[in-house]
Amino acid sequence: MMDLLVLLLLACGGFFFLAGTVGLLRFPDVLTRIHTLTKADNLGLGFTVLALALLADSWIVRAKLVLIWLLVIGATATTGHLIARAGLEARDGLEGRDETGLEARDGARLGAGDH
Amino acid sequence: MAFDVALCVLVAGLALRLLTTRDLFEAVILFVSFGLALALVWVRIGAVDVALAEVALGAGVTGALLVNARRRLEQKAPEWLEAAHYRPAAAVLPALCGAFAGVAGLVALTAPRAVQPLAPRILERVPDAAATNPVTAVLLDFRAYDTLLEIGVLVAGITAVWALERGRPAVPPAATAEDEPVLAELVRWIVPLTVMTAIYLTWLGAYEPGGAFQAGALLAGAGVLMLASGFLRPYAPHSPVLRTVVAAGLFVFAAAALATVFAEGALLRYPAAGGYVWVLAIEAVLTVSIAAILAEFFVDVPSAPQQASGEQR
Amino acid sequence: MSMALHGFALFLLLNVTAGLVRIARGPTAPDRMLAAQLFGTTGVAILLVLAEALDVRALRDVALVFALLAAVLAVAFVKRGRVSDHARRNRA
Amino acid sequence: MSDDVVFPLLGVFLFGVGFAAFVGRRHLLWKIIAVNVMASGVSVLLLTLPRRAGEGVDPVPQAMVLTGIVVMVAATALALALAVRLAGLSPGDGRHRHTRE
Repeated sequence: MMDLLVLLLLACGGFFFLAGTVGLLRFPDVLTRIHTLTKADNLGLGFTVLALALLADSWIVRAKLVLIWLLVIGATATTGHLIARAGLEARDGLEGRDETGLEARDGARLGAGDH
Repeated sequence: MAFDVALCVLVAGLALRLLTTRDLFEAVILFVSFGLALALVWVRIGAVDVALAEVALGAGVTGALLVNARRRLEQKAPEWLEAAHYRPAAAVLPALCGAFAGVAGLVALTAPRAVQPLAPRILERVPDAAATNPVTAVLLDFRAYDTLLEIGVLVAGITAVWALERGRPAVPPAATAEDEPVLAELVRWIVPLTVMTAIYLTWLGAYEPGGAFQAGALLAGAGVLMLASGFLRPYAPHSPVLRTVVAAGLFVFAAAALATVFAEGALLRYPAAGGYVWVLAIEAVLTVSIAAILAEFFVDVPSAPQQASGEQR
Repeated sequence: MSMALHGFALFLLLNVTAGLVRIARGPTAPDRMLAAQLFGTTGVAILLVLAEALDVRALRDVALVFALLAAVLAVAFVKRGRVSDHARRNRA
Repeated sequence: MSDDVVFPLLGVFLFGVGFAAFVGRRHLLWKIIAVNVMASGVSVLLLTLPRRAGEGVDPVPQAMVLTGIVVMVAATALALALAVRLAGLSPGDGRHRHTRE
């Protein structure tokens, strides 16, 4: 019974990892591809961690597994955010932002990007 | 088994691609991935200590160093980012190297099996050593003088880099926390956890995979994170604080070596009773020093002429 | 169960290998960065699965180190450019 | 093919391909990366060849490789600093040149 549950969870994890890879390869641009990192793969890792937590023999191991999962979620959410902005800037050929933190996209197109 | 073959194909493919591509950024990213894949190789071989260090260095310092170097080239000499071709006449060289590697492979595979394997003799003596993790025992007890010299190499390396960057101008104002609130929050969570993990790994090194080099590499990763996100203002190279931290590992290790010569009559032979304490103390200082040296390699040198040309634009 | 775990680890490895094609294809630097990050997440999963399958506790520490440093490369990639932009902006 | 053979073959391959790139590529950064790949190949060989004699990894080569990769990072950092310095001194296309044109 337990084994069946573990296998089921692993299969779910595998599905999401596969979905993440397919998305990374098939989605059209950076901004859509970021979904694979922050959503699909984190969910895949979550199912994997859940399956392994069922197999684990102590609560310390389970706590470590969950900690690792949370760390990865935090790291990917942040890097996803940073990469998304780098992607936007790459797309718009922009290097800086104005002081309000908003992107001066139209200004850049008019060649006023250098202040 | 299938996993090992797939892993080797992955590592070999990564190496081939990263050495033949023409895009420098692609090569940098592939090199980081190569390091992480290599860590899986160490895991499969059973060298967990090496895997720990490889992961910490590959994910933390190495990639950041290369990204940094590439950016500085972009600023100083943009033409370096182009025209990265093979020398046309050199097509014969890879063939020669291939032949050489083939011969080396043949020799490696047909060489007689180790005549006198060291492992059993080491493992036999580990119970008497100052640490029960065989790798730590080798590093800090049986062959501690090797490790002492390796720390010396690290200190020499950072000294040379400082010499190259002599007279580096004041560091420009780094981006601050309010500039990047999401990242700031992550750094506030990750860095304390990393420091805790580094302490845990240093302590664990006496019994299980872990130790000064792994913990130092991990701590350096946290240092790079703080430097890159503007949490840590880089010290000037002549800062006494920085110099003390960088030299502390070598200094304490050398002092311990001298002390054991006088106390026990042999270089780095620890007293029978307190060997464990000696090793732990040395490792703690080494961890901090190694971390400081590795993170200091990352510190950027702002390129002054480039900023001037940016203004002219 | 060990069999299933080994199979799962192999599956994840093949998954990563396919995903790495994105590094080679690009086309932009953020795309490549993203693929490397994906390698990190899957790498953590592989390490955790192997820790259970091979019954080596220390592999969880390797995964922990991996997870702790997952953001460093991306931050170095994004941030250092920003600092010089910032400096330039201040001077302008 | 047992894993006694696969990993040493990988080591030899990495060394060979690294050496080829080291000699064949002109760009200094690729030369630096190539040396790193060669060093990885050597590490793989160091760890896997003695292993054929018995079970488990020999702790001595493991300690050597462990310190070796840390020292390699230091060497890489120094080489990168030199390369960047050189780029600032000599205009060129990334090839190894000593003279100004």
